[in-house]
Amino acid sequence: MTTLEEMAASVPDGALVALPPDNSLPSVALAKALIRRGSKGLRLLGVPVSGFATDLLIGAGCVAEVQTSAVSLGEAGFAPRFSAAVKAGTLKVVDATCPAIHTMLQASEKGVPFMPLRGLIGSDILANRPDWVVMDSPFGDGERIVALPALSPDVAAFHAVMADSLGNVWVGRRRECATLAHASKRVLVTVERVVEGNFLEDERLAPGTISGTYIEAVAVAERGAHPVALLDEYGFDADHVAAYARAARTEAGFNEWMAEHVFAQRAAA
Amino acid sequence: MTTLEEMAASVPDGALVALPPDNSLPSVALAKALIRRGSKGLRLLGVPVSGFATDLLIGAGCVAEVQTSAVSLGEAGFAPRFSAAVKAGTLKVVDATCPAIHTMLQASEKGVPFMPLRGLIGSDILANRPDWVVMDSPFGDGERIVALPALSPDVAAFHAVMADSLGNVWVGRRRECATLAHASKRVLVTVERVVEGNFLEDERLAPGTISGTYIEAVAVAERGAHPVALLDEYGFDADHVAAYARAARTEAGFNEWMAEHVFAQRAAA
Amino acid sequence: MSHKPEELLAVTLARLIRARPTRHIAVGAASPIPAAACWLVSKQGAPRGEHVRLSLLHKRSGNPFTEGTRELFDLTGQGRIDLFFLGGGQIDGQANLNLIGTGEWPGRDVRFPGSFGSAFMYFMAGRTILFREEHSPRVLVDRVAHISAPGVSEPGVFRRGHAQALVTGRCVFGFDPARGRFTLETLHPGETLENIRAETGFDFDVAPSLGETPAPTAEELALLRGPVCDEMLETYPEFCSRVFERKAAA
Amino acid sequence: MSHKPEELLAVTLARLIRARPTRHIAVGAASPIPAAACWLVSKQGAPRGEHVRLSLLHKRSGNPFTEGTRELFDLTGQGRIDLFFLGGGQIDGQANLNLIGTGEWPGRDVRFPGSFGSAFMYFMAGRTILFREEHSPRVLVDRVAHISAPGVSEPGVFRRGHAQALVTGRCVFGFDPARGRFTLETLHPGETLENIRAETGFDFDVAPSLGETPAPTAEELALLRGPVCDEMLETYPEFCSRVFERKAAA
Repeated sequence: MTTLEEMAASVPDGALVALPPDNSLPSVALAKALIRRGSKGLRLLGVPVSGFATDLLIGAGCVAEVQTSAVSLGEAGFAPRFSAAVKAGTLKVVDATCPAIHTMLQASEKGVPFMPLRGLIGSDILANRPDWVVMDSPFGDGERIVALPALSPDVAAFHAVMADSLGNVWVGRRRECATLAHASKRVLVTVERVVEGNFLEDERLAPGTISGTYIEAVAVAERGAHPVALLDEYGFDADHVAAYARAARTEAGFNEWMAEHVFAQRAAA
Repeated sequence: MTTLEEMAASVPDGALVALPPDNSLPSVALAKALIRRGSKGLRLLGVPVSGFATDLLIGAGCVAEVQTSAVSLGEAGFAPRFSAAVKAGTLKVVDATCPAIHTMLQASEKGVPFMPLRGLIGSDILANRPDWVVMDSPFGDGERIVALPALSPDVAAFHAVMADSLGNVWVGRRRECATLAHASKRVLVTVERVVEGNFLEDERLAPGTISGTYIEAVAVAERGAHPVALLDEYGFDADHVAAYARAARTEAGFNEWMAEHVFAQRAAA
Repeated sequence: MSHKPEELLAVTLARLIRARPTRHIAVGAASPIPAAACWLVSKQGAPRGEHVRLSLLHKRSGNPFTEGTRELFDLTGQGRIDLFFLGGGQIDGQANLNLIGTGEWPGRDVRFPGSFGSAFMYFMAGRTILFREEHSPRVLVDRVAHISAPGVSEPGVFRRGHAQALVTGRCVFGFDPARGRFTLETLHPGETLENIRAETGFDFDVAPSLGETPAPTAEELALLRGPVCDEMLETYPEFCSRVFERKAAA
Repeated sequence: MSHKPEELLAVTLARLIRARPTRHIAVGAASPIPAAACWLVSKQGAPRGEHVRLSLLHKRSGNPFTEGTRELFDLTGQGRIDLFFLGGGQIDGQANLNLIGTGEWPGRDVRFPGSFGSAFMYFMAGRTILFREEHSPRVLVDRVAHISAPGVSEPGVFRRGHAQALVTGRCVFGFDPARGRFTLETLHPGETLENIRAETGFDFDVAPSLGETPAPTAEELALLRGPVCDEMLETYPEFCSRVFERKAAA
């Protein structure tokens, strides 16, 4: 077990950090801790899109590059700090499409150098991805298909419901977090709580468990996904996100919001 | 809901039928029903290896071909009817290696025509698989790698713990059954019991559930995996399998065993 | 019977769904109107006796997928999704979609959220209904600034489906992938061909049978305002309140 | 202190494990001796302070994988498995393994069960210890009838690891992948170089330091018969009863 702030301190500037979006267990708590520690030059990966935590990190100046299939606050609309950074030209955006990000992670998960994916040909996303190549089917059937290289994030971070005594974490049906964990060099997980026992011995819990084999560190962060929903633990706080979206329309409003919701948390802790 | 015998009747002779092995929820009940209905010319796929149910089907003369990475009764030793059929030359064996079978099913799951897999080059398994091709990496790095074609079984059959009111089935951590279901044209599932409700609404059950989207039919078959273990529902009946292995050393012994354990079941039902 | 514009759009989409065999629809867009159309089809009963399965990606409870967000794409790759809905910040006359933005790549003038899965779904779903309420030369352009997902594909590129139609707040266009062109099929009440031409940045054909988009029937409206609204209250409370004038129980 | 042959083999395997950095071992074979060796390493404490993780594929409860049987291969593909054990119906002097059979393909004379994952694991695990108790010209052959998994690979073929050693009921061979040859390292008690040559179908080198395989120490035997046996009772009751003379509680 480690603390949230120690976990954040372990993430080097410039790292490729994979974050799931708002419907898939982002660790908003760790994103805030990265901001508090003054992270710089992070390259974020949306798995497969990006949401609230990514907009916070961009607004706080922690991010050099974001590779994603979309950045959005969902019902609360466009991500304001992302949009501002694109307009200002201060953020490198590497556009992808959702299944391509899943596929690149699955290639790492399987230990193969690439995987093919249909679609994409004729899209300007492909035209702007020199790392993606069009190949002829090796079966000589005339099909042209895109080969996507394996992608292995330096750090994957997400928020699970709970960890057990052995460092296994339970993410329920959000199995993209499992693929992400398998594909990444380091996996940092915040949890609501730690419980005694071994989830892998329990047939009801095992299917939603990611083995501790893949997990480098676990830190407790209660309500660590807030304002995003966490399975059946707590719901989406739409008012909180809408208030953020309004505040963050301007840099000054964003800074004020951060002072209250990010930096004040350390003072209180 | 359908009956076990109706389910068996729906499997056409000559179909490519995928069966998980003894540690992964085989429907021994359906295999026996296929024998009772007099199935012919089945092409079996071991996912990724084959066990007790496959030996029964081969011994009963239902099988023209088996594609698998191994056929074994585990602690009870070699599969006797498989060995006899290979020696007699009455069975076509298409050898594979475990991750290759997973990969070919994953290619179907993702809707891509092939997937690459490392290893294999220099193995006579590859030399005997004209459908597997060696390709150069499309990234020009000089790596040679095997491309495996997508494989979509005509029928996948397995035994789940339970089904719900909507036709979702629960397989727990045996997620190879999920990939198999996603990859197959038809999925037939026997279960211990049917329960009210919707597993997908329950965060604890959802991770081990296969959505009814993929399932064509469900039939109740109590102890339908026996003598194989079913998660924490019942254990492996080693004595039963050992007795089978002894009996099936000869064709006469096999036929006697079948009369008692396969054909007598219908008379009793 | 009077109806709201959203009700006309939902009924129009539902009729397009029912026009072709449809076993499984995935609805990923934030817009509630396609979701209402799908529920209407489901409540109307199957046009050919088959059961229509809906996977509503924004449903808060009972998410249909247990392999995470990957499963929608895998499901579509397998050919199990007959119909998907897409929109776009820009849509052009070849049915190309732009969800990236305008100005220099990657959207230095106006940045849209991004492409999501469109560059895959548009190829791999059995068909796609394009839906965008705003019908203006800003959205319906001659040529999109950036192509998120192309309307047609060259030989050698696997493609299972194309746009079936484009439904806007003003009209319904059909799409012919062989010719790569839209045809104006029906006009919503109050619209004229001249007005559509003025508000559309791309060239299109006009159906000889061009007429008015049929109004919802009393049965359709009763289903929308009753059982369809019941299903949507949890996910789209604001929409149900505004369009159907119903509120979720507190 | 007297010991059983199985105890010597387990201790010998454990010393080979400890000779190189090892974070994660997967044990897939039905043979309990490699499992005993892994538990011994685990109970001895890490040679370099690191924790050794064991994934015992035949463990009845608490199967370590939640992606089904695929996960072992993915885990190995990722480079997370430092050590795997393989055997073979035949093993030749280039460390090629035959798990297919003899006679015409696919094993018309004697059919073995099949290759399992060997054609992948042998390439992708950090290293492999080959283990086969039977040491005879029938098993250790000049050239295997069929190659399930090759001992060495040509340039351009990704290969992470090779055989570290071959442990039999008679001796320990080391393997040099650059030369594709085995070297006889130690002889089990009662064996001679001449006898090994007579019982081995392939040509091999002899280490200048050729000596006897060291016997288990008292500490090793105490661990094997105590805590290692405790861990193995559930999965390998017959082995524990025969070798350690202990029975599982009824």
